[in-house]
Amino acid sequence: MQEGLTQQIREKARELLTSAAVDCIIGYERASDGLTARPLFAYEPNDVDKLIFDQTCTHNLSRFLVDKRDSTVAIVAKPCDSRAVNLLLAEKQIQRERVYVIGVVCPGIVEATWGQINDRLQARCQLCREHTPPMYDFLVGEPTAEEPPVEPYHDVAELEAKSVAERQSFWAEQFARCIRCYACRQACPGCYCTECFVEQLDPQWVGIRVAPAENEFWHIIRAFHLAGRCIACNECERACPVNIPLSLLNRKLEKDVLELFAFRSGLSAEALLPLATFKKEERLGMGE
Amino acid sequence: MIEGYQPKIIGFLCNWCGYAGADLAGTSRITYPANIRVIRVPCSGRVDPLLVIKSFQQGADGVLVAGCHPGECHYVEGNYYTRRRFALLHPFLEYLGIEKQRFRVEWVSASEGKKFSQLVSSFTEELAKLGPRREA
Amino acid sequence: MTQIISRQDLLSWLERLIGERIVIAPAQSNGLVLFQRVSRAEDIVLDFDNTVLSPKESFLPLSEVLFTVAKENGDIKLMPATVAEEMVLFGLHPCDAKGMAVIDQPLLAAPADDLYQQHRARTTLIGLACSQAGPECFCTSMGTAPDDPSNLDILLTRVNDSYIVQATTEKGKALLPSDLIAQSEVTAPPPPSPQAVPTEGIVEVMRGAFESPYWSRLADRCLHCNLCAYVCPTCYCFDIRDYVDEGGIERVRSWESCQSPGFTRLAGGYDPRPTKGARLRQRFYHKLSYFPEHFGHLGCVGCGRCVRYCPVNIDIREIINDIQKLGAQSEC
Amino acid sequence: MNAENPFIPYLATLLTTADLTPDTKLLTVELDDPDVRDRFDYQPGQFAILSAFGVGEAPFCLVSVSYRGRQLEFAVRRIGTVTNALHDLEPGVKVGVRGPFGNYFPLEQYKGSNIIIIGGGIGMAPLRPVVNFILDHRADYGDLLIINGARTPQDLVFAPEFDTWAQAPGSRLELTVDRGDAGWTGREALVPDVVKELKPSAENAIAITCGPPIMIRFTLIRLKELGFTDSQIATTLEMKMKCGLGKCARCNVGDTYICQDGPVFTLEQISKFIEQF
Repeated sequence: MQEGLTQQIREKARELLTSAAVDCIIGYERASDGLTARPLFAYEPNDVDKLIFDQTCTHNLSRFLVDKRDSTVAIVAKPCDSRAVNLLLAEKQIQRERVYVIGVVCPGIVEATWGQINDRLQARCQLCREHTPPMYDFLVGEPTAEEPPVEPYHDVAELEAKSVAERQSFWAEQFARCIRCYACRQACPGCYCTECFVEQLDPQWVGIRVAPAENEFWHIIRAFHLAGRCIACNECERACPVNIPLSLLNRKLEKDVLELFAFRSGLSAEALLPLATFKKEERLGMGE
Repeated sequence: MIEGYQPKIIGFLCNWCGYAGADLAGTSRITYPANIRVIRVPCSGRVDPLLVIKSFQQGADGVLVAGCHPGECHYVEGNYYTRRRFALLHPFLEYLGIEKQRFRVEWVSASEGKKFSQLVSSFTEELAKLGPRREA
Repeated sequence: MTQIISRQDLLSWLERLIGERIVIAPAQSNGLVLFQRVSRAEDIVLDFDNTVLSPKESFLPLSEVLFTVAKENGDIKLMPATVAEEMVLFGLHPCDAKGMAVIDQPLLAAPADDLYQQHRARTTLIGLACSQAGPECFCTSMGTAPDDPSNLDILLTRVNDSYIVQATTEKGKALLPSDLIAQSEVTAPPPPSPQAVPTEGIVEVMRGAFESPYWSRLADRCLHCNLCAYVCPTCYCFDIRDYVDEGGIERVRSWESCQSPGFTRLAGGYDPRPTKGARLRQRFYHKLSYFPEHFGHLGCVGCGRCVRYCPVNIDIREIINDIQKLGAQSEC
Repeated sequence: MNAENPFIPYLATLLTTADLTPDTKLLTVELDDPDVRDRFDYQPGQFAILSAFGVGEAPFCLVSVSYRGRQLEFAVRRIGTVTNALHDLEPGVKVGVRGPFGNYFPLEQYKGSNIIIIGGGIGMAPLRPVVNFILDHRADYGDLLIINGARTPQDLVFAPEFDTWAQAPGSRLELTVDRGDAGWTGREALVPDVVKELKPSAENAIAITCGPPIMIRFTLIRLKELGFTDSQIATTLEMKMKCGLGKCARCNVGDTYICQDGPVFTLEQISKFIEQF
C-alpha cells in the first residue's frame, strides 16, 4: 500500500470535512475481500480513516460527480480520472466550485478481480505517460517526469490490419456474449444521459430483445457517443462480466479523433469537443 | 455478382441540395437505379449515426448521405458537422466489419442531377459486387 | 453401496447424450466458463469454481418469443412458442439447482408460466457437487449445501478421478447409463465448508430496517446496472414488448432488473421508486424479506456471483451482517 | 384468464371508440370466442391487460359492468406507446385481452352504507362501474354522493352519464374543475376543497376515491378531518405491470403485489405497506 499517499489523502480529507468545505469525500476503501478497493463516500471526519490509496484503486470516481452535482464534494482522482472531470466541466455537467479534486501522482493500477490480485499493471496503465493529473486542487505524491511515449494503439492497429471477414466474425463472437446488463454504460463518467437511446421506446431504436443484431447496434452507438470524449479509463471493460473488449472500440475512436482532429479528451475544461466544432477548410476524405 | 440480387440502398438526401439534385435528375429524364430509397432530411447534419446503423440493421446493403458542398450549406455550417461526424463513423464501421464501400457521404448540389444519377448507379454496381450484407 | 462412474465413462456417457439431445454444459469461452450448448464432450469443463452466469438462461432465456402474431387475409392467429427438444443441463452446482427451485415458485404458481414449465419439463438436471468452495460462496447459510442432491435429477460427486452417481428422480434414473456404472464401497469426501452468514431472523430484522439511511448510503457507490440481477440464479424479473419485422409480430420477453430506470416508471413519467437508494433497497428486500414472506424461504442461494462480479463490491453477505447489527442495536 | 398459457391474450375485436375527453377514449371491445365471452366475468375494480399487437400491452381498469352486456369497455388516456397505438386503432381491428385480474371493490360488504365517490380526472374511470353497480342495485345502498373533478370541463370523463347519475333516487352529483371555460357555470375548486365544503358525514359511510397522487393526498386529509377511519376509505392503486399474474415482481409495493393483492385497497391496508406509495 502506498503509505505516503494514503496518509496525505486522509489528512486533506479530515481538513476538508472538519472545515465543512465539502459535504463528502469520494475516495476508496478496502473491499470486502480484504484485497481490492471500492468507492467510499465519507461524510463524517471519523469515516476518514477508512480512506486508502494503493494500486487496486481502479474505479473512476468522477462517475459519481453527476449524481452528486447538487452538493459540494471532494474526489480522489488519478490522472485519467481527472481528465474525466475536465470532460464533465467542458460539457457543463458539473460546476467547478462544487468539486474539490485531490489529484494523486499515480503509481499505476494492477489487474485484479474480486478476491484476487496479480502484480501486472492494467493495460491502460502500461500505456499511460501522464502520471501527474492534468488538473487538481491539491496534489498528493511527487510529480514525475514524462516517460518516453510507447505505441499506444498496437492492439487497435492489429485488428485494423485484419480482413473484413475476420473482423466481422471477431466482433460477432464478442457481441454474442453480451447480456445487455449495461454495466459498461453505468460505469462510465461520460454516460450520464437521463434516458439512454437503447432504452428509448418511441422510437424504439434497439428494444429489449437480446440478440446479435441488437447487441451490435448497442455497442456501435455506445462507443460512438463517447467519440472524442472517452478518456480510456477502461472501467467499462473492467465492469463487463463477460469480458467484451470494449477498450478496442473506445480506443479505435480515440486514435481516429487524434489523427483526424489532433484532439485528446480531458486535457482542459474549456476544450471544444471535436464533434461539436469544425474547421471550414479541413479535408477529411468525405465526399472528396 | 449474385444472380438477381438487387442491393437495397437507403439515401438520406438533404432537402436543399441532395434531394433537389435527385429531383433535377428526374425532371430532366436522367434515370438512376430504383435500388435507392430516398429519405429527405432538412440538412445532412440531421443524419444521426442512429439512423445509419438502424438502416443497416433493418437490412440495408448500403447507406448514402448526400448533402450540399461544404460552404454551400443552406444552414451555413450543417455539413461541416456532417463531414466530421462521418469522417469518424466511416472508418469505425469498417473496423466493425461493415465494409467501407457500404457507407458513402457525397456532396451533390441542386444543379448536379447528372452527378446524383451516376453516384447512385456506381453505388449500386459496387454493392452488387459486394453482395448482400446479411445472408437473406 | 454407492454407484460410481469413471471420468472417461462420464465423458463417453455425455458424448452419447450429445447424440440424442441438446446438452448445455460449462465450457470455455474467451477465458470464461459459461453454460453453453456443447457439440463435443471434451469441450465440457469439469473442474471450475462456478460459471459467470447462472444456468437460469436455459429456462428463462435472456430473450424469448412468447408467441407470434400471424396475419392471414385480415384474420389474426396467435401461435404460442413451444419447447420441443429434450435437453440435458449438465454441471450445475447445487446452489444453482436451488436457484431453479426458487424461480419455480412464482413462475409455476397457478396459472403456471407455460413456456417456463415446458423448458423445465423437457430438461434433465445433472448436477456436480462442489469439490472446493470459492471465497465468495455462502450456500450453507441459504438452505442448501455443496453436496445437496435435492432440486436435481442426478448428482455427481467427485472422488479421486471418478464420480459417485446419485439419481434422485425418475427422470434422472431413466437417463443413467447402467452399462457404464459400477457399484463401489467408496464414500463421498467431506464437502467443502463455505463461509457462514448470520441469516437467523433476517426477515424480521429487515422489516425494522426499512427506513434506515443505510440503504441510501449503500446506494451512493452503486452504479445501477443490471449485472447483479443478470448473473443471479434467483432473479426472475422480466419485461414484455412486441417486435415487428417482415416475419410478422413477435411478443418478446426479456430479462429486466429492479435497478433499471424504467422498471417502475409509469407511462407519463411518475415513478414511485425514483431514487437510487429506493431501488437498491428493493433488490435486497425482495430477496431477504418479501420473497421469504411470500414463499417461505430466502430468495438467495449463496452462490456469491453478485459478490464476485459487482464492479463496486455491493456484497450481500456484508449487508446481512450490517442489518443484523442494525437490528441488534435498535433492540438494546 | 387463459389458464393453460396466461401470457396468450384472448383475441377480441375493437367495436367502437368514443372520445371521452381530448386525450381519453372509451374503447368498446368484444371477445371473439363465444364461450370465452361467457366465462369472462368480472367485478367493479378489476382490470384487464390490453394488447396493441406490434407495440405491446398495458393494464386498464374495466369500466363496464359485466352483467349489462358482454362488451368490455376501457377508458384509455393517450400517454404512452401502447395507449398511443390503441388510440390510433380503427374499429374492427383485432386486439388482445388478458384477464380479468386483481381484486375488486367489496360492494357486498358496503351494502346499507352511504357511499361517497370522489374521482379526479381519469381517476373517475375505475369508479364508473362502481356508480353504475350501485344505481343498478339502488335499494341495497344508502345515499350516494359523487364528487367528480378535472382540470377543465372537457376533462370530465363520462359526461353523457352525469344526468342519469344526478337524477337517480337518493344520489347527488357534484362536479368541479380547476379552471372553467366560457360555457362552464359550475364550481371551480379543487376536489379536496369540495369534500371540505360538502362535509359528507362519516356515519355509516364508505368513501371510494381515485385520482392523481396529489389529489388523493389532500382528499384523505379532508376525509380524516370529517371523521372517516382508514377502513372506511378505499382506493385503487396504479402501478407499472407486465404480467398481471404476480410473476414479474414489478408491481410490488413492499411485499404486496398490486396486480394480485390489489389494485383495490383500503387506506388501512395501504398504511401497513412497508414502502410509502
